[in-house]
Amino acid sequence: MKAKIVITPKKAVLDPQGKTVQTALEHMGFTGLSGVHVGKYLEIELTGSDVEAARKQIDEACHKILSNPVIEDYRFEIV
Amino acid sequence: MKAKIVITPKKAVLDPQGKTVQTALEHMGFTGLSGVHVGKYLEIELTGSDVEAARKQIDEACHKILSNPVIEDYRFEIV
Amino acid sequence: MSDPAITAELVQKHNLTPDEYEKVKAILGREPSYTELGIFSVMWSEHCSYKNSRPLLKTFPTKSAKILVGAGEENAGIIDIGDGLAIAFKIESHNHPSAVEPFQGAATGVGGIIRDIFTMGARPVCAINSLRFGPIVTDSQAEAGELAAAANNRRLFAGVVAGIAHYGNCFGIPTIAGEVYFDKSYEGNPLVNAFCLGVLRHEQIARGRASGIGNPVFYVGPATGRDGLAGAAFASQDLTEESAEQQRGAVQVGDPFMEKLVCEACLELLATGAVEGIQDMGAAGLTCSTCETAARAGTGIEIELTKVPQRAPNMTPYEIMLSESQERMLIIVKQGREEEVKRIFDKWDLPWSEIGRVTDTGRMVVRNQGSVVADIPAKKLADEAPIYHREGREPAYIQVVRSFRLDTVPDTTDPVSNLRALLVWPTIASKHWVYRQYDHMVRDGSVVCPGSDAAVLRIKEDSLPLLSAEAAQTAKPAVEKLVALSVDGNAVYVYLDPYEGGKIAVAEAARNLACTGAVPLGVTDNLNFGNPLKPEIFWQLSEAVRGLGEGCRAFNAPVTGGNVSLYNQSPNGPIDPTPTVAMAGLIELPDHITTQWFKDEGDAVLLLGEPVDAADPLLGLGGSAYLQHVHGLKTGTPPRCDLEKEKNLGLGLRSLIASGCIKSAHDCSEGGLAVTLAECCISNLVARETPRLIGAQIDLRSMTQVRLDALLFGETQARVVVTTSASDAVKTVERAKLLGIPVQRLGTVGGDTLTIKVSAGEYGWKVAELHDLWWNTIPRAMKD
Amino acid sequence: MNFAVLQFPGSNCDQDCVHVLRNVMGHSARLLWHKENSLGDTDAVLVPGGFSYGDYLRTGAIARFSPVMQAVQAFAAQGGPVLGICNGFQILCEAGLLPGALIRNRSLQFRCEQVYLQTVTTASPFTNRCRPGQILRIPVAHGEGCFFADAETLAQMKANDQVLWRYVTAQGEATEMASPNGSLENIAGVCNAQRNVAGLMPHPERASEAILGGADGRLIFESLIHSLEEKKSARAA
Ligand SMILES: Nc1ncnc2c1ncn2[C@@H]1O[C@H](COP(=O)(O)OP(=O)(O)O)[C@@H](O)[C@H]1O
Ligand SMILES: [Mg+2]
Repeated sequence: MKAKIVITPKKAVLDPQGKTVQTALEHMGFTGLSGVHVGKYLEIELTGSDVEAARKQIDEACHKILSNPVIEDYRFEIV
Repeated sequence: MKAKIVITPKKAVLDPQGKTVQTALEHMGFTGLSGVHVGKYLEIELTGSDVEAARKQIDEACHKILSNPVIEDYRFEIV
Repeated sequence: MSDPAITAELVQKHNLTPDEYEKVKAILGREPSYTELGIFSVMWSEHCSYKNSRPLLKTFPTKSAKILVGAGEENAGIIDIGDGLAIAFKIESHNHPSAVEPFQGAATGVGGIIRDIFTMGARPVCAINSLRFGPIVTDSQAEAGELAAAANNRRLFAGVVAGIAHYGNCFGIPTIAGEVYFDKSYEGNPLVNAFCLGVLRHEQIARGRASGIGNPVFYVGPATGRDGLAGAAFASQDLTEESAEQQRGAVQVGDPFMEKLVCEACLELLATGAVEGIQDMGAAGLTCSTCETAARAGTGIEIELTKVPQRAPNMTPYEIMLSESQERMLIIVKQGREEEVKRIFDKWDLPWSEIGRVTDTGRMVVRNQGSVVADIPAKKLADEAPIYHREGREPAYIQVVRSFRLDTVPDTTDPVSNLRALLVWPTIASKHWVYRQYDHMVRDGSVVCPGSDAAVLRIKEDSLPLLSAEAAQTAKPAVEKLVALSVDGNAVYVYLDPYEGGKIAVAEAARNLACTGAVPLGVTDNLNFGNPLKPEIFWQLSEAVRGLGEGCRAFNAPVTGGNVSLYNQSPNGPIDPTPTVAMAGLIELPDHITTQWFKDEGDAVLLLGEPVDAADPLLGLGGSAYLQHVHGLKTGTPPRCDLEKEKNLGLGLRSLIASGCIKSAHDCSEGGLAVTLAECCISNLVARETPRLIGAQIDLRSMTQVRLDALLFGETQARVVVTTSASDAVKTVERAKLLGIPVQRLGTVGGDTLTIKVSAGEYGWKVAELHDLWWNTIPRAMKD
Repeated sequence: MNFAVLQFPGSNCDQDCVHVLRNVMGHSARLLWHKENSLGDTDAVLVPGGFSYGDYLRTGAIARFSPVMQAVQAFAAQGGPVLGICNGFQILCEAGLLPGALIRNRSLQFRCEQVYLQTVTTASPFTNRCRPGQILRIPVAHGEGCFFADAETLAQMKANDQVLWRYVTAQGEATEMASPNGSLENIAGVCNAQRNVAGLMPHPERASEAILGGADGRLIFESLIHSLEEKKSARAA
């Protein structure tokens, strides 16, 4: 089993990285961009097979240490 | 439209962040982890509606600037 | 979407008392609008108005012939350093933001203080910081609660340090000194005080004034979001349809890259002479910068909010005025020279917008789509905040600690373990885990890096702000200068005796400067205290301020500005009263630069100052690291601070240094003589993982009259350990005596052990072992 | 000689390089803004340290697309010497002018400290004034200086003698402890196959004056100046 986790800056929070990447892409001639957000991606390989248990565990991990709930949101799937 | 891009370190490349996250999770009592990999996630909002054109553009952006082929792989979807 | 009605409850939520609200109405001659209520609320907060502390701050010495811009006049004070050059410096706290989000809280603290400096027209050239956290290690019997608390303290510590590193490193400013203390009283309420120093030519001083009726007002820097709203005004109404999180306002996120560009662009713009006034948007953002610039100039200012770049959708006037989005500046431009602003900000790819004009009405007028949402007399808003003369009362604990007697504690029988125990106390252990994360060398000026008593920075031509092309042609090359910096503040002393503790904070900073060969120039201080409405806390504050002021007078180091952070309380109670003192000084010649570590085998070790203050009933052990850490006692009266003696010591030490015979100088502070000697043996770092260790043989047998613990670990003030070459020793002792400084020879540098002989016997430590304990304590606690 | 020191938004060691080249080495050096299309009259290019574009996305990733970098590519292709320091090294790797990539330090932390560097080869315009194996004491200051290249690239680099500097102990051993970042084989700096482009993570410009604690870094600038002078006199002859 694998957990795929995406952590993104909260919408209301400044995302200087996203802004800078957007400007750079535009300078390079990419058009039609209305926003760029840069976040983190984590893949966690799990040895167990109980999807529900894994879901609970990963949710806790995301909340407690993988993301910073003050400025970030997270979402994940177990595959 | 939106492009969701995942950039991950190549297998041969050291992933100290992945190792550190794994250790931290284990310290906290999480069990059954056989590997953790940390990469980047980008979300690009696009104003256009031509999915094929977007796909080409994003692929080029990933190849040219968003990832570094020496150390990273990328994949993306347009939604 | 309409503004909420102004109710008593809403007024209270804005932290305005009924009396203050009456005053608002009197100033306006009517009820305030919702936006106006928000504006008064932030401008009259303690943070912006100093309403509880201003009467005390007035007692600080703030004048000297060298002061070019004095305390409170502008965003930072400025001191002349000769040859047409000057330094601007200031310290500021970011305690509460760092408790909520340590990384971003600390980062934006650094960003804020850097802006205060380049707002003055100075180029920021170095940063320092003063930090306090709860304990990061626990003893072996710690309970679950303590373990969890320590883990949280480590998280805060790691986050704050990483945040300071992130902002300073990316901006490209060397962080060259600082201090870190760990104490239970900061659990839940860490302190993050950030300092920045900049340099400029006298004629380059910029002002935060909206002068010149009709001059356009520019907003430069990134767009405004709902950042920091919660902190500023506690808005809790259903303002918009946005998510709850957006209404609460977002945590401020720093963008050091943006700040670097804004700084370079502002300095380039200032060089053109097109700027009439400039001010950063710090706390209370657009509100504070508009009303203060108008108030200083005695003018009015009018702005249109639709012209303000906005990051979030549907922002209300209230939100735009109160937002604390980072890296923004307000610039008043000389009419007709707008194009220069546009050209330079375009060059740096920075957003700019012309948002208003200077008027002759004396009013701050804010429009939204043409209609007036706030109209307030600027001077009254900025300068006429209520002032409170609070009542002070000596806290009950003072009697208890004052009655502590030393004979209730047996003298030490095991100095060998005591010294080891002190070196692994995180407050005393090496802080390289912290400063190796800071770029402390960028800009090629760091002559003494972190790790010695005070840092030394070389100021050279390229440290200065740009000149205009014409001015550059006639300007003389800048004379190189050496600036020394230290920040100090032992809060336990202040807790035990705020007056004495306040004096010591200044004296220690001055002593650290003297050890590097520097003469004090000026001070900026940060007053971190609990809730001033409690008479006991106010007493701590007023007594500490009295001590600080006296200290500054003694060293002829006026206070050029500072910051007050009150309400530092966690559910466990107030923090220990923590005034931090950052002092800047000048070193006359490169030859005078002195570091703290022992240099060569055979050098003579001397002590300047009395070994023990015999007139102190606690012999320097009150409030000492030894009593705290070895005996678990935070009590007694702190060591006495005799400012005359301290001043004399500084003068004498500098004169010995100038005569060329001093090879190292290290002041005695936490941990006393034994820790000082150990640090002299182990603190010379040549390269990564490559210390240069050297032992010393010390003989204290002539000092028989005093307890061993007091002799080795007492913290008697006004002491410095110096070394000279063997052949200079006698001469140096004589000179010191002539200068009126008590002096004695303690021993000789050399070997691979530190040995101390006392009448009771001889104690020895392998310097390699001492180094390991001292060097690795914090890395081990932080597990890396 | 005429040196061009590139200046990107976020560069912050640009002035330091100019200072050392001008005031310490006594040559002429000027800043070149990233929007410039041409290098003008330039004998060598320095790509300085800092945080170009905030190091956002990846260090050096955005800067390499600056107009001035097109000119640097052409200059390098003609054999013009280019030296990248710290962020400059990262930019040159991103631009493909140097092999490999620089990733996050193994400690995950920024490191600012003095390190020892061993001169692996003196056969380059950047090391020719050093003794073979000479150990230099020079500071590093970076968060992403861990050098990586795949096995094949590394083998090729070694076969071509492209590794210029390695992190070592004071005694010259390339131990794990000696490296501030966990670099592959302790690599601190490399050059291209043509040997005219080099990059290193340590900052020689911070180690060129005794008052800053050491002047070992001068050897790197002296080497570069020496090879430029040789080239000039060869051309004159
Ligand atoms: N937070 C910090 N940032 C930078 N340097 C620090 C920090 N904390 C401590 N240092 C450095 O470590 C050394 C020892 O600090 P400290 O024990 O407070 O010295 P002292 O007792 O002489 O004032 C000093 O050079 C100081 O500048
Ligand atoms: Mg000291």
